Formats: sequence, C-alpha cells, structure tokens
Amino acid sequence: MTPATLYGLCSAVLVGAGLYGMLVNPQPLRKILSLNLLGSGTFLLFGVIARRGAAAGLGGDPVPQAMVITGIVVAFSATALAVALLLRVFQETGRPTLDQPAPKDGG
Amino acid sequence: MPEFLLLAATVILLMVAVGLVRILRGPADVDRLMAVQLLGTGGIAALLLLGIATSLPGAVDVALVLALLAAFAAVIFVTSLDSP
Amino acid sequence: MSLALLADGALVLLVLGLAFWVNAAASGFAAVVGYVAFGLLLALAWMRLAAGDVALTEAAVGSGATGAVLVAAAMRLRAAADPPPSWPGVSRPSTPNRRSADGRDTPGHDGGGDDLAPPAPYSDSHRDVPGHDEGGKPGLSLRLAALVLSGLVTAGLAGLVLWTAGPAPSLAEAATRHLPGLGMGNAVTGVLIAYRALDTLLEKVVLLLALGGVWSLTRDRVWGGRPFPRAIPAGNGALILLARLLPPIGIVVAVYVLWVGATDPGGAFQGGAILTAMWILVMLAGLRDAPPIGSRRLRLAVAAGPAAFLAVGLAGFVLPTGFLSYPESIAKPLIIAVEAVLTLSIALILGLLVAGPAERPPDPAERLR
Amino acid sequence: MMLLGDIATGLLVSAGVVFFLAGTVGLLRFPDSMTRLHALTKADSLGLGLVVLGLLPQAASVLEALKLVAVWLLTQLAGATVTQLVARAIWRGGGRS
Repeated sequence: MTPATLYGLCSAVLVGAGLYGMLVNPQPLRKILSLNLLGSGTFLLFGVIARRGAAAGLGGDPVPQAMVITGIVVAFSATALAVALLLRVFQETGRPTLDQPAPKDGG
Repeated sequence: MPEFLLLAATVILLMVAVGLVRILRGPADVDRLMAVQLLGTGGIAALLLLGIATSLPGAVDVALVLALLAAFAAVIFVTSLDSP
Repeated sequence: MSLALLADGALVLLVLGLAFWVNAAASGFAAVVGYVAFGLLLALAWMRLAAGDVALTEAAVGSGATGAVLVAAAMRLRAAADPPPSWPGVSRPSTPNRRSADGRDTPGHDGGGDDLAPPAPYSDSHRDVPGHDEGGKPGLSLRLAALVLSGLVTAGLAGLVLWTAGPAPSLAEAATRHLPGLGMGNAVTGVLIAYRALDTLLEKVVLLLALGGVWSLTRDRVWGGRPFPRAIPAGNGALILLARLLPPIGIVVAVYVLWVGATDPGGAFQGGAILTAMWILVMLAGLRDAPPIGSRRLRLAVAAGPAAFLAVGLAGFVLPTGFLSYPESIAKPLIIAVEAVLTLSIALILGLLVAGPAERPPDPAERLR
Repeated sequence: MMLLGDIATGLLVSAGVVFFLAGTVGLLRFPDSMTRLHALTKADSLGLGLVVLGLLPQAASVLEALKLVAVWLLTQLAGATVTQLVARAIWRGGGRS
C-alpha cells in the first residue's frame, strides 16, 4: 500500500462520516461541521489524485491542488455565511435549531 | 537518521492522540481547549520532524504559519467568555 | 519507507478519530474544538501528499479562519444553553431572548422571524426547552438508512481509490512547460494566477457574494454599524501584549509567504489569511474597533481586489494577448502586483466574514457618510 | 562532525519526545484544570524546544535553521499567552463543562 492509497481510503471514510453526520445531526451547527468534514474528504481525494499524477519533477499534479485551494476558500465563505444565518435565526427565536419553538414533545 | 526522525514523529503523534482523550472526557471546555493546544504543539513538532526527515519543500513554512496561529482558537474562546 | 507509512497510518487514525468525534460529540463546543484539531492534522496530511500550498491554505483558512468562525458561534450558542451562574467582574451577558426582544422594536422591517420570536420581552420560559446539545435525533430507521447510504458512498470511493491505483492522468507536464515564461517556479501559483485565472477571479466574486450575504443579515436598526455585540474593552494584559507583538511578525510572515509563493509553496490566499488572523487578534484585544460596514472607504477597499484582477484581465483585450492573459515580458512583476492587491483584499474580506454582520448601530457621524 | 550532529539530534529529539510524553500523561492524569495547564506548558515549551534544537544540525540551510528557531519562539509567545488567558478563565470560573 502506498501513502496515497492510505490517504485515499481516509478521504473515503471522511466523506462517509460527513454525509452521515449531515443527515443525522439535528442541530444546524453540527450540520455545518459535518458538511465541512464532507468537503475536507472530497478535497483530500483531489489531493490523492494529484499525488498520483506526480510528474515533471513535481510532487503532484498542480491543477487539482490549485482547485482545492480555491475550494477551501469557497468552503470557508459558505461556512461563514451559514454560521451568520444560524446566529441570526438564533437571535430571532432564541433557539439554535430550526424547529418550531412551541411543541415540547417534538423535542 | 530519517528513520529515527520519522519514528519520533510517529511517537509524538500517537502520544498527542492519547492526550486527545481530554477532548472526549472534558470535563470543562478549557480542558478540551488544552488538549487541542497540546495537539497543536505536537502537530508542529511532528510536521518539523516529518519535513526534515523526508525533506518536504515548505514543511517548515507550514509549521511557521501553524505556530503563528497557535493561540488563535484559545484567544477567541477566552474573549467570547468575557463578552458573549 | 515502511516507517513513513507508519507515520501516515498514525496521522490517518488521528484524522478519522477526530472526524468521528466531531460527529458524535455531546456538545457543540466539544465538536467545534475537535474540528479545529482536525483541520490542523489535515494540514499535516496535505504536507505528506506533497501539496505544500494546500497545507498552508488548510492551516490558515481551513483550520484558522473556519475554526475562528465556528468557535465564536459555538460560544454564543453555548452562552444561551446555560448562562454562567455568576461571573465576577462581568455583568450577566445579554441573552438572545433579550436581543430578539430588541429586534422587535422594528417589526415588519425585521421580517420573517416575528411569529417565531418569544412572546414576552424577556423570560426564562425557553430555558426548559431542550438545549442545542440534545434536540431531536431522527429515528432509528432513518439513522440506519443514513448509515447504509454513507457506507455505500464510502465503499464506492474506497473502491475507486483501490481500483485506480496506477498513476493518474496529469497536467503537471503542461503546467510546468510555460512557467519559465511567467518567471515562476511554483506550478500551483501558476495555475491559480495564470492558467486558471478565471477560477480565481470568480472565487473573489464568491467571497464578495458571501460577504454580501452575511451583511444582509444585519438588522435594520444597526445597518451600517459595526460588528461584535459591543466594543471590546482593552483590558487583558496578556492578550494586549500578544496583539502588539504578533501582528508585526505576522505581517512579515505574510509578505514572505506571498513572495515565496512564486517559487515555493505560498501565495495570495495564504498570506491574506495570515493577515486576517492578525487583524482579528487586534480587534479581539480591543486595540482597534471593527470598521463600520456602512463606510464607503471600506466598501471600495473590499471591491478593489477583484476590480484590479479584472482590470489586468481586461487589459489583455487591449493588448493583443486576450482576456486574463499576461504579456510575457512583464508577466512576473504584473503577477506579483496582482497578488499583492489580492492578498490585501482577501485579508479584508476574510476578516469581515469572520467578524460577521453589524450588531451595533453606527455613530451619527458615520450614518451621514 | 556529521556523526556528532546526528548524536546530538538523537539525544535532543528523544528528550523532546519525553517531555511530550510528560505533557500527555499530565494532561490525562492530573486532577484539575490548573494542574493540567501546568503539564501542558511543559510539552509546549520544552518538548517542542528540544525537538527544534535537535533538528538544527539537520537543517538544510541557515535560513531553514532560522525558521526553525522562529517556529519555536512563536509557539513560546503563543503558549505563554494562552496559558495566561486559560488560567484567568479557569480562575474566573470558565471551567464549566
């Protein structure tokens, strides 16, 4: 097994874990976190593909690497926007969830 | 020599990983923060060791940036304690 | 070599353990702290994948800036879940109920959340609803379905990784071929600034859009004001010392990272994110207040980076080279100039994204500007 | 000469690893937040400091050696501040779960 394969498997598990957390966790903040896990896994997969494309004296293919850099910055701006939305909802309702405030049984 | 440095990096990573039990156990949030702080320092040490052992270009620069941002999470934690 | 694989294995185990922790942690804050640690280790993983540029970005943006936003958010949500019983020297923090009650001063303008807002101006009635740490987990069948789906996705990706073990198709040759003409040695910077410059330009636009989105969440009452609930007093000696010592070093490192980006890992994003961190630190220590978001100067500065990029790109139409291409003779100075402007504008936009929407009304003088 | 450098690296890095071990054990075993903070600072300053010192003979260039020292100095600054801030937070009751 090469290191690239190892990190590739790691990225596969990360994507799965992020997806699961995003589906199952009810709190928006946790969903944002899971989405970031999912994104990190995807980026890592790009990194593995880049590593396997090492050529021309470079450690990896620069094109996927550059795409990942763009991706990380875009993921950050999406996270910042999502967190701002969440905090605004929280300001309005006093609750950090998207549920209606009234029912206690739904909890 | 590279083998020794790689081994040291692995040992530090594993030890810091054990220290992460503090994130799980808490009990207080400052304890969790401390575990991350230790992980940060250990991560920097492992990065330097790995970087020098396998002569990765830029590893020391990444360590420099990590060191620069090492206090960041703790500062935000403490200032939000003071003014939520 | 097998020893290196051992180190990789330890790193992968740590990364995965933290990822599971982020999903499973009981409290939001514990999960966020786990995420910060996760980002830090991911930077190491990128280093091991011979992607120094990405490692720098992950360290500065993925772990640093994202972590800052998430930690701040978790702290705010936590303060609501269980307000500190006694906090000597500090008045009881204003609770969100209080704030939303304030928000009702201008109904209609605030819109949207009115029927969700708590009825009384301030009451503890919401204390006994489940806090954000519990909340409705979906039923067992749904969780099983999610598990199966995630498992399938993981298995699919893992199969892909194992099945295509050979060398991947690569554009590395093509990317390095023209680098000498651009006067650069770092292929990743070359791709970002020269070959795929359109992506980078559009990414700036995405940052601007996100900032617009965040700012549009400002309440009408405080529109044009400053971020952060209140001005942070400059009181904490250790923090002030750090905020005075670190930024000069940070600026030097940022310039270094930007400069070295032409030949080695580094570049505008990484340098910009470092500057952002320094700026946030200065704001948090109370040495400088956050700028009012209504200020025209601020808005011009925010737009300057993408505008400069676009101007250089459009100049390619006038000169015979084409949109977003550089005349070969002055490519390197031009690229460095574009990157320098980009760095400043990225630092500004990232910092404003971390600071969030305005929460204090603007001064009367600022309102007039 | 090379050998001497390697021996120094081996000794210093090993000592650094020991301090990381001490920090980890302290973080796990000490009874309260303040004492755990104390353990943490050992790993922070001495652990990394010794590792950096040990890596200096292996540095490829003077610039790299300077950057190594800079990394250590920066973590010192960050570590000292964080210790101060966290201690204050614990003192004022920020150690809630």
